[in-house]
Amino acid sequence: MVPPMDDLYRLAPELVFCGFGMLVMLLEPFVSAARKKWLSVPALAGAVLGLAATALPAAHPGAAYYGLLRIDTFSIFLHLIVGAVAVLVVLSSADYLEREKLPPGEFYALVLFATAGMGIMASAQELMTGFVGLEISSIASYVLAGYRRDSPRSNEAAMKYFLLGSFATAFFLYGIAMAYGATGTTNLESLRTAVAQGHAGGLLTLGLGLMLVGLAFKVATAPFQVWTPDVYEGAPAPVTALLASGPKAAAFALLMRILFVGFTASSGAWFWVVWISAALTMFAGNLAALVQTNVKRMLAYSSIAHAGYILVAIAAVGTMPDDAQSVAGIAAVLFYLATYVLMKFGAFTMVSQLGGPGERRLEINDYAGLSQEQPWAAACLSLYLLSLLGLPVTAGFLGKFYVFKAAVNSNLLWLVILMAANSVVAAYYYLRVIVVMYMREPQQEWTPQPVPRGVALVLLLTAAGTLYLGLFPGKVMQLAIQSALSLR
Amino acid sequence: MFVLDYLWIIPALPLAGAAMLGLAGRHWPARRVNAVGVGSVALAFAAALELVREFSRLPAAQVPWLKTYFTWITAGSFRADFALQVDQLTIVMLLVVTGVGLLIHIYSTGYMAHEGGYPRFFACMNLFMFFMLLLVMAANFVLLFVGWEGVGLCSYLLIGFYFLRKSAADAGKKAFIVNRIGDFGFMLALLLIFRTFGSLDFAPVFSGAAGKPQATLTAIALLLLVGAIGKSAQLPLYVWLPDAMEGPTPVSALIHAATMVAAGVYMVARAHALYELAPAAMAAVAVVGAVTAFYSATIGLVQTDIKKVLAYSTISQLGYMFLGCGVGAFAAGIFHLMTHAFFKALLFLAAGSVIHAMGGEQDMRRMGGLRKRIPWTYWTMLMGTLAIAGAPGFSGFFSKDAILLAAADKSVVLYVIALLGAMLTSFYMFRLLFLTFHGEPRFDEHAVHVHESPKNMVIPLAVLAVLSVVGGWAAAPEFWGSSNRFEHFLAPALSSPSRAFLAINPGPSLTAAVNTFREMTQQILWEMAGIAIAAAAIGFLVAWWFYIRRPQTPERVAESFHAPYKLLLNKYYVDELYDFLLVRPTTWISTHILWQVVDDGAIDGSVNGIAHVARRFGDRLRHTQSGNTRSYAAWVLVGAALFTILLLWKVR
Amino acid sequence: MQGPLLLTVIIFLPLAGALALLILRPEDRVWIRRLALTTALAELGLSLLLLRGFLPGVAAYQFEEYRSWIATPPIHYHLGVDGISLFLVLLTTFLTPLAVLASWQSITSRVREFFLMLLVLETGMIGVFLALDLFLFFVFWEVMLVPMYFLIGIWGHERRIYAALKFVLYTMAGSVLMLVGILWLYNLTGTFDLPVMQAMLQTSQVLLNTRTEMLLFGAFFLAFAIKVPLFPLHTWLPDAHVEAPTAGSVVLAGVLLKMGTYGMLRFCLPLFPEASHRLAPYIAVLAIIGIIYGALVAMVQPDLKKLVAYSSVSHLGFVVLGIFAFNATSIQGALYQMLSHGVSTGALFLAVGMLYDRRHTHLIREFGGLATPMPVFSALFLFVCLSSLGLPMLNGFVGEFLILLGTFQQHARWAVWAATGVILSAVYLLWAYQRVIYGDVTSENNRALPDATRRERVILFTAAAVILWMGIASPVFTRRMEASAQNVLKQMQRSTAYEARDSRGAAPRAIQPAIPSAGER
Amino acid sequence: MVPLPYYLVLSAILFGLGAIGFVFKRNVITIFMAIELMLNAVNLAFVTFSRMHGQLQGQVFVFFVIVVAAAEAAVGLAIIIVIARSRQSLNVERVDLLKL
Amino acid sequence: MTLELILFFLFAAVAVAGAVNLILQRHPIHSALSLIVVMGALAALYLLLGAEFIAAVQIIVYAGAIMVLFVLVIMLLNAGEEERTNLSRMARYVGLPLGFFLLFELAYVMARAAGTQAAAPGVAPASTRQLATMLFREFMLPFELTSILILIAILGALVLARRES
Repeated sequence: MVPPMDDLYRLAPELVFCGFGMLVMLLEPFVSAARKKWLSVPALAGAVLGLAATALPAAHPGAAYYGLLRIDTFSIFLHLIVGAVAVLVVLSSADYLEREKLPPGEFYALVLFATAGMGIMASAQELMTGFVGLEISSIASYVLAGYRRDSPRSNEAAMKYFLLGSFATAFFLYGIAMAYGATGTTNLESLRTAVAQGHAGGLLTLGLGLMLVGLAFKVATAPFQVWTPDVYEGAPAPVTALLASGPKAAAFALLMRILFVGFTASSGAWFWVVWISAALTMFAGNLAALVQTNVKRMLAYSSIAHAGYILVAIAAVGTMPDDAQSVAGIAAVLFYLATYVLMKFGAFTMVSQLGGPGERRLEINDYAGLSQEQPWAAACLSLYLLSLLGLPVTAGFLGKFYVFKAAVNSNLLWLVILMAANSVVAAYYYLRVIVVMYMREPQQEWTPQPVPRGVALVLLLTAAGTLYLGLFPGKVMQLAIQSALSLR
Repeated sequence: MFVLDYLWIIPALPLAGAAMLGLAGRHWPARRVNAVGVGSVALAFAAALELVREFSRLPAAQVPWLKTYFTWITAGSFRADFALQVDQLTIVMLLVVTGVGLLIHIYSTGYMAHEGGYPRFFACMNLFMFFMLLLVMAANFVLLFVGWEGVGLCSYLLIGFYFLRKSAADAGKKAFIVNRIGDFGFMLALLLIFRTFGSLDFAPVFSGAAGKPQATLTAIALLLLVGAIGKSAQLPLYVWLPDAMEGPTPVSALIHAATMVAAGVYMVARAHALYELAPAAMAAVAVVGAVTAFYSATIGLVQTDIKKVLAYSTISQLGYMFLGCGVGAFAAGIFHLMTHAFFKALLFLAAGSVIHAMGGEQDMRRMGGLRKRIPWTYWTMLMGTLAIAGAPGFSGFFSKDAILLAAADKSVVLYVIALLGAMLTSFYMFRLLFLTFHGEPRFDEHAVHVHESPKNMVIPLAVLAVLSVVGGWAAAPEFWGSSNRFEHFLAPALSSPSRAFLAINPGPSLTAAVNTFREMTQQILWEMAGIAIAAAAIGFLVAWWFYIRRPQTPERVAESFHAPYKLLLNKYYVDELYDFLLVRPTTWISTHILWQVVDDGAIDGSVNGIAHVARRFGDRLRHTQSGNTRSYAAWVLVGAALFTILLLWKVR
Repeated sequence: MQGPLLLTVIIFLPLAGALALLILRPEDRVWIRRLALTTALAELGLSLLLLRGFLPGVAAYQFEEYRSWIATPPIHYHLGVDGISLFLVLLTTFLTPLAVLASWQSITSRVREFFLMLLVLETGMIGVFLALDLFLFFVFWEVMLVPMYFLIGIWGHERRIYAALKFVLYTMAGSVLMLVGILWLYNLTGTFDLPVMQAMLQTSQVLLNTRTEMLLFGAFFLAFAIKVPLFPLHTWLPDAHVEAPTAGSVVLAGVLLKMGTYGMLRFCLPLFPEASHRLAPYIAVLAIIGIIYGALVAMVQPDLKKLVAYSSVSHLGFVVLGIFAFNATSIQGALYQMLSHGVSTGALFLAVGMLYDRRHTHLIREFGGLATPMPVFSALFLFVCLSSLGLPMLNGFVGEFLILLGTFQQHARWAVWAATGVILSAVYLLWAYQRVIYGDVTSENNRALPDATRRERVILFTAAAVILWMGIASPVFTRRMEASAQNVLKQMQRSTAYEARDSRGAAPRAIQPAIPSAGER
Repeated sequence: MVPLPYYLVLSAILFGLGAIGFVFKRNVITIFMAIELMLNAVNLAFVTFSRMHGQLQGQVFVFFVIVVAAAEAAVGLAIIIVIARSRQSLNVERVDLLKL
Repeated sequence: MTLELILFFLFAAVAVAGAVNLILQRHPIHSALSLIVVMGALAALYLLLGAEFIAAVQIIVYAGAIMVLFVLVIMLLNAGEEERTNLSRMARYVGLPLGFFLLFELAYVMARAAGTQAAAPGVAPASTRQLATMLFREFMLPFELTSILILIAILGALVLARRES
């Protein structure tokens, strides 16, 4: 019954995350209220070690736990992303929790558990395992979204997220059930052969459709994006940063595994779903973001739009899933995820920092004259925004570049044009924030919040990462390509 | 051979003067300004004289004398050098420009002595001299164009010299812009020449003209004519010249009488090789000239501003020059150019002297009886008037007669028009003289302190008066017993390869015609000279009758012919017509259609419209975000339905 | 210093200067200005080295640098200069010190950031002209937007935000499509390297069918046409110019607009000759409309800056016309016009900026009779106007004339229409000049305006000197452009296979990459 | 012997009713119950398929689904309690601070 | 018609009726009771399908634990009758029709697809032992993960629902 040692190595990051999560939980009762903030130390240690532990599975690639997991470069890549997100969340939230007087112990534990769930999603090679991982991260997210109990908005975010998330989960599960019913297996490798034999018919297709519904909900693509703005707005800012980055990346990982491993053969069917969804998502995100006045909400819409861009790359793979060319598309998705996480996390952290106590300053107009009051903050936020906008020298540009490249490679001319049009629309609202920060005079007195060290470090890391990936994408892209190759 | 070798020195002298005055002259005392401003022109004149000396020793084979200095523009197959050339035509022009120019500069030291911006004035004048010299010495069309535009610029600057007066600034602008319209034609001519000949140098163009299709040559010639019309203020682009009188009087004399406005005539003469091969263009030149000569003379009849009369007179005289060129008598045209430079400069300077004496008054209705007060001015002006009116023996007589003869040879109609014009010329010039100098003073003796001009103004007047009187004898035709040295001198420059071609193979009929003409001439020529003299005399007599004998006549005539009088007084309403037909519609369309409708409305409107639609869409989308969880669930169902339908449909 | 790094140094020196500015405290305005000026002048000096080392008569790229940058897809840091880009770089380095000087007093808030942006902008602009890798080119092309956006948006006038946004959005709309075009080309050729790509297309190693070529041409051309700006894509320009601070307008008009025409010359013509030929008539019509339309609208503008802005539309119309006449003369004329427009219009904006510094308005009706209080300024302003309206012996004439001359050889009718612009430019410039400078002093505010200061005289005299020099010594420039201009035409020749394919009418579908992108294996 | 598709159709009907219930009900708790109904439908499907394939996997999955349902119930009801406390209402339509 | 079939239809009818009642009842407690009925009916159907263990778990965990929790919360919150607001036109005019559409679509596909798949009746009903083996061998990982899930649930419920201190 005891699994082989190698399997444990392959599970090392999750073990570390869960272990430290429990450790934080256990320590919590023994720490006096005044010292609760020091709980961030073990939490940070957990996150960092968990991230570092990625080295172990990296050294032991292969299937684990009876094929339920598959450790390959793909999963390593995503582990790096979600691990990094965990580190960033812990760093950025320490002072936030203290400021908002929220219990830190449970928070860290939930973050670490959720990260473990995401890790599972990244390596799951079987649907049910993936589902459990998804649920771990989701349920933790529901709680985190409502973590500010005294805030009606936070409550509401939690409720909406929970209800709709569970709704979507049901669809996902039903999809698994149908796939299982049609083929008798939930293992993606086996599914692949079953699908390739083509005897599955409507049941399997419908199953795929329902699974797509569930995952599309998690990655917030149209028309399932509706929850995103509300939840992102209502959730505590560090949680929003988390929600927008980690779970999304993990859900995309699961989605990719299902589509590219399990359902390659039926790409002709799902290609159009992805295509239409990509188009809808880009427009839904960007057009609605145009008219937002709340920064957090605007960023939420923007992350919807970004999910749409990622779908473009997935659609690009969908035109030729078996072709070697598709590697470029998968790599583009992965690279995009990396860049997206960096810039989005940075942006949300900055918003959280600028929001001040109780997150009161969230309107775009509150940022008027920020460049004079806090030049570095303004510069930093501008960097993220420009990166989100896709301007060269930032990571966002290269992310978009690779997506464009994949789409052009697959001859998705219309999708490319739609994406191009969307980039321009997006430019408007990103620039509008910069306008307010740099080109308007301050409207009210405001005392700049001191930037806590953790937040400062997060900002530094994300900004540096954004620039690094913008200038020298080579190494990360190399890894992304290997990941893509490892998927097949 | 100094000047021939260093041809550039002639234009460079005034340029140096202009540069010094322009950059540093602001703080100089007047004497130093005079020294530089007049000195540079004097040196240029001296150099021109030396050039004549050297040129006269040049073997005929070396004419035109060409000097290439540096490549100015080169690109692709195109190449324009900074190259100067000298031939007989250039010599004539050089002497006129530097000589008359020098006199006017000297005159200006007196006339402008009390004006603000004195150094600026001389800087511009010197600059003008530079460009004018460049124009007449250029060895290719591009450099000619440089001078052409350059003189236009200086004209602009000098017309607007009194820039505080809006009318002056307007006039300057108008001059430049109307000239630009002409230049548009000139520019197109250059383009067409280059396309046809592959070069813009004079030599290859003129020598290569013979073989080219006539239509092309006609087109080139007509386009050049457009340029010439603009510069020389011919119909229909003459409108700027009367307004140009807003400039200081020496400017009017130099630029708008003697030199610049004659550039069009010079250019036509220079390009005679092209014109001669394009008879239609020649005819156009002649018609434009004749009509303008008559037309502007009629306007001159009723003008009351002393300078305006002279301005219309200038337009009219330029018309004669065009007529001369148009009927093939290029030498006569150039001859008239020269004599006109003398007497018109004289008239303007004298008029300036009058104005100076009257303390700035230009309206002849408020003058009169000045003969005794300013005798020098009166006598010199009389010489000029006699010259322009065509009194026998005066310079204008010979040159105008040459043109009339040539015109008669081609077309009776043109001849008659020109003759009528000559009669009108005589009338309005004597009218000017009588109104100004004769009769009773019509000004307030106490307010105006009439005084004779200083020596530096009078001496140029005297010199020019002498030239106006005797200048014609240089080209007195053979039947007067003279040898018409002028025409012979110019012959090499104004004979073209094409004409040489004709001369070598004269058909028998042509020779016969020439011979019969020779026999007939003596008689006819005398008769025609008599007719011209009679015309001038009639003009004089009518003027005498109107303004000396019966001074009330003009008013009566004006009343009985009210409509025509008004028409003339208002210059045929041409300015108003242009304003109504061109200026207003253009500004209106530009403002209300192009700017407001097309730019702000259509283009910006559609761009902003797209943005607006996007925002509207965004707002719609935003409202789907009702905050109601049930709606969100409905959206999930929408998505589920969409996905499953798409998938199932695709699988089938 | 003619080592292999010269171009890199030229590109990044301003950036280094910009970063150095960050060391200074924001209060040290004097030192900030001095440092900025020093950087800009050093940059000018460096670029003159470039001029000295440049071999005329050579069509190939010179001072080439070639380094690997990104492995997948293969992207290189490839720089080089030829007769087309050489003078545009010089134009940039020439105008930047002037822009710095022009901002000496007029920028009072956030001085450090201002000069920082200006220097970053310079880096971006020079990078655009020197990049020979399409990716690199695009990077510079886009990066440059940011500082310009801030320059307009922060230091601009009342409607600066609208103008800045409009500027960026217009430009981005074009450039995103260009990015797609670049990627498509990469897809077909497997390289981002311009010379390699060019060679592959020219030797028909890669065939583009007509539809593909037209689409690609469109993707590139649209981006460039917006930048130029070609009618009817020009409406961002007046707004951007009016609202930008003087230095911004100078750089915008002087250099940024040239990027559009530079792009056409560098990419559209050599890469897509057939499409260029097919679409040339339509483009020429637009260019001519732009010439006339720009001039007419300029004529009736009540705002000096807007007038100059519309005049740019008109002048750049000439450039586009010259390029699409496909004639060595006209192309050189276009190049020359690019330079002279940069200098003249830059100088015009500088002059207008000086007026603005005094009166804080650009409205013509607020001025009048300035010749009395400001004689020196008036004279120099006139000089600049004359250069802009194409007076012979000044710079504007050479370019315009060569363009018309070259165009006339191929398409007489185009040239005739375009030549009307010559008349109109005189109309609007002189009319404006008259209203501003001549007449009585109409407003009491203007009576005691100080004449040009020493700094301003330095600026205007420098500009005037260059204007005159360019007007007289044009071969200094054209000799160095000649080979490259000819080369563009040569590059437009395709090998016989290409033409044979044309005559058949049918082309192999070449959308699928002829050469799989090697880097992804 | 009951044909297995009967079970499947029943499962589909229950799932559909759950979905309808979600959009139809206003009370948060009832809506959550609708979700539970859907999960039950999933379970029925799993069990049926398990039977169909003669495998046990399906039943194992049911086990997981039940655990997930339980976990969701715990968290969900906690959230509902919080909402009820802060809003004094269980009507989802009244919980719409976050919108637009 | 076999007894089995009769039983199936009986429990199926009960389940569907319970589900419909769940939707139609206005008071949450009635809905909860209806849901318990559904669950009971399903447990019976599991027995029919030969999944005894699942049937037991269904009753114990689902009907027993989870639903009790529901009822408890309903009591705790003193939830009254449902307020039938109609603020969402989207749900009414799009959501409900699509819900029915989905129902029929799923049922249709299920009926057809399963029909093609030859059922394997008569396979020996799974023993609980086999189930346990599978759960603790092949599916050990997810099983362990569910423990984390429970932990999170506890933690979450604790954090969210505890009274303010």
